[in-house]
Amino acid sequence: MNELSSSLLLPAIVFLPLLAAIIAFLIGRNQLQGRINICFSLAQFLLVVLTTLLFLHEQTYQSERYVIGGWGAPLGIDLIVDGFSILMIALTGLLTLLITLYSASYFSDKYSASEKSLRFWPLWWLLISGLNALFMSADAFNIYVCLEIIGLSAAALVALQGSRAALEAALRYLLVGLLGSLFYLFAIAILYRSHGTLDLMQIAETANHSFPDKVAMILITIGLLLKIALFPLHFWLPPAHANAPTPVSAILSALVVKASLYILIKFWFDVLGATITLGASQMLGALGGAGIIYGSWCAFRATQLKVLIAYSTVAQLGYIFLLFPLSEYSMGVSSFTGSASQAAVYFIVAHACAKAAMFLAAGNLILAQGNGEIAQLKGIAVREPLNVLVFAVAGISLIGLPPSAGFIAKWLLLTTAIESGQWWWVIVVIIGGLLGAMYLFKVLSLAFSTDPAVVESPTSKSTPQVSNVMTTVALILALITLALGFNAEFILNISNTVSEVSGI
Amino acid sequence: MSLVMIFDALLIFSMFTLGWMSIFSLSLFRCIVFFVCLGLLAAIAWGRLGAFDVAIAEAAIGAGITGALLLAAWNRIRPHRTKAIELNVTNAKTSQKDTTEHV
Amino acid sequence: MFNTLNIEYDSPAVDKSALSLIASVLVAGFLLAVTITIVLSDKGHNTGLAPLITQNIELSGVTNPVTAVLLNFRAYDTLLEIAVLLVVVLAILPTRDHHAPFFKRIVVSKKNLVLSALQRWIAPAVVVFAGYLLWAGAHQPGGAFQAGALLAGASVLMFQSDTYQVNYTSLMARVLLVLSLVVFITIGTALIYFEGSLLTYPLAFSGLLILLIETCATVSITLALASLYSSFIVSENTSVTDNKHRTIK
Amino acid sequence: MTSALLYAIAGLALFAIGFFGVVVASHVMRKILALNVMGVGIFMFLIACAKRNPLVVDPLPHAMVLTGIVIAVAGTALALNLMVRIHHIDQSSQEQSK
Repeated sequence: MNELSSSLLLPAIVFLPLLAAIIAFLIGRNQLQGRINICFSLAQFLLVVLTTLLFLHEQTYQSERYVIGGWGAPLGIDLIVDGFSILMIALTGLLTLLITLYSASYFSDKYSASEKSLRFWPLWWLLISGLNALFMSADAFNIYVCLEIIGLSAAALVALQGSRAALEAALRYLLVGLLGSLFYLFAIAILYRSHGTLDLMQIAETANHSFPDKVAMILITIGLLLKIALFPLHFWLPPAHANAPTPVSAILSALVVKASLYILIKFWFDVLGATITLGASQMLGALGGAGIIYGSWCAFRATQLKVLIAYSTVAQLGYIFLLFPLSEYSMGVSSFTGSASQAAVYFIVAHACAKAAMFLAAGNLILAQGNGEIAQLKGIAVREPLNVLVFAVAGISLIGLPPSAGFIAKWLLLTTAIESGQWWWVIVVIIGGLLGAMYLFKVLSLAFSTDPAVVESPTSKSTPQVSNVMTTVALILALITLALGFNAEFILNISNTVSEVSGI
Repeated sequence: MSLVMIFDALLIFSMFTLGWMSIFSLSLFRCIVFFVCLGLLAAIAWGRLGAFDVAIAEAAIGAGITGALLLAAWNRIRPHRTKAIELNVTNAKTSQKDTTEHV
Repeated sequence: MFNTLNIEYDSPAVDKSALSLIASVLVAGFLLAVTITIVLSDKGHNTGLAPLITQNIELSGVTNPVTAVLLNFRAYDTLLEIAVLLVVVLAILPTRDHHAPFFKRIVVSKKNLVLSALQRWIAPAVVVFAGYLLWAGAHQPGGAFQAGALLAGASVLMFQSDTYQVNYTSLMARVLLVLSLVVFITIGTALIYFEGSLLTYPLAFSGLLILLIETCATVSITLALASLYSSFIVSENTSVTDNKHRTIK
Repeated sequence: MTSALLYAIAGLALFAIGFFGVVVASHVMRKILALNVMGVGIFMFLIACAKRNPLVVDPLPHAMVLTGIVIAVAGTALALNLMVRIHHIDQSSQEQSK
């Protein structure tokens, strides 16, 4: 029994957001609401930092279990943290803090009706607690419950916007999410039938190449791919992410799709690793590659700013899926270690920060502009220089240009692809990068164009000024993205230990 | 033994039929009614399998509350009778068909 | 398959695109064939966790194994499940009328005999039976969810007649809605202090604590389910035009 | 062929019917109903699995199903609510255009 697993910290990470949700629901329409929520997000962040430091301090680099109820694995539910989940929890804590700060001013009376904020805060905290619970869960059925918390609250948050498009997107998102969870639940039923336990590690011990395990793996993969929105199943993502309120879009793109991805990676490499075949991983990689090309192309053709960013999420998710074929080759055995997984972990972190920054900046630009048409952004750099800067920095990271986290991630991916002799992925990555540059520079060149006639006309209207807090938060996120790129060595070391740890 | 098996087979067969009809029936109202019946039959089947807790819950929540929610939602989205008549003043036959089918 | 979300009332039951039809028949047939092969071929784990649960049932404080699993062995799942219910309530509840009273009785001149009889005779019986289910949940089939569902059913009956109205956004209702979650979390974390681990009930009090949690859960679940139902009803009654149509009918 | 096996296969068939319905049915409410039918199928499979050994009934799947039923109701309610709200918007825009 070491410090972390005997302490209060792990359950507190789940329960603090729940408590915040309850309090936000109880106090209702109150002047202090924004401040209370900021306090909670600070407390949450401190908690997460403490947990991370404790985990790194112990330096055992092994997964640690927290036994709930004193029953132990097959009977009760355990929480488990390893390097990967600690990283995801830390990411969640950081983004929660920043986006909460952003939302506190986004949902103040100035910009939109406060009716929305009454629903937003409790749902927001429930979403966060669902994410945290998911990243720590070691129990297959518990993961299902967490997935449902995340899916339902995310759909409800998308519906907050209230327009017909948003409601329809939310409904589609909800139905897809429910379908995905049902597939997952079905797989769990099959797994329980053949293994007699719900604990992931115990399933992993007895998993073999048998037929039921394979079918369970297929069902889990289909269900989670629906929720992750890999290429042919991505149809729900752009409308949902584009129509949600800005902070919700940010968290959806940055973390919510990653949550399902986290579970998929866990099953694919740790739990049911025995069942995967070469062909299956190549197929996932191919879908990822197709997603990169298709998503980038749709982003290039988008006319709305947020739709563009949402399609870019589809493309970026494709890169992460290159992990599956590459790690298979590089390691020979399937476990979540090696350079491919390192690249994937790095990609997840880099994309989360860059995409959150980009959505927040885009939200600010849309607020300043009054609508989300890309064509109307002409000359906006003059009025909103900081937000355009944030957009540019995040874009650089997404394209993968040097001083950014995205560059390191792509570099890792490319070197892994070359080392393993799968040069065709290199072509896909490079084409994806070029297309990414195309759609992002399309926006940026419009923003920086200084056609005086165009610049004059919008400024004559009294458009609302974007509050400083909102710009600052986006700026901080962009700086974090840059810092992740500049401190490449340091971050690589951490992610190295992380990926060493996250095998069983 | 065989009698019990026949009962099981009948139960399962009617659940299939109800499952199909609760999705593909002609009018939504019938779909909902069939779904509630499916829930009740499921409760019986689960009682057969020794899951009495779940049977009670399914009858109360799965069939009862879900059925009430579905009916309430159906009531909100169906074209109301009076409106149908207003719209189809010229075509009385359609409105009549409407009423017989939707109620 | 979800690209067009159709809400036209009189639309045909089936999408007419042949591709999705064929594809889904194939997928569904494949699923069915594969999984049936599993069921037929695989003997699987014969008893699951049943022996382990019967071994530990003495230590759980209740004798009904399902209640033991739900509220002791896997209480964490149940806690999160109540949170799921709260998510939906939050998403659906109207946000106005924060200060209106929690419970209101409206005297209606026109009375529906059947409904009022149902209210007078059946509703109390349902309440008593729900209480029995809750109490019995410790040692035989029954428990918080069943009792809550029954009570919610009774309240659905109440709202049908418009005689009673509950304002689900009043402070009282909000407190009751989150009551079970608060109690659950409080007990769970307090037990860390006393017993060293989350939701570890001390043997002497486990039955009592489980009953306390179940009682609160019943209240919250009742209110949650009833509020879900009423969210489909309330806005209809408030809109004037719909009422007119009703009187014509 | 025990009756538990029969029920397990029936559950799988209901799941398949539900999946077919989700993809093919056009109206949202039919899709929601189909999702619920899928759910009933899985629950039946789980409960039949709990009864594989005729002497022992495994209570864990029962608890899972109880949790699942409540979650299914929650999801259904949210989906129906969104559907009704979309319908409401459509209707009011129709009345305005008249």
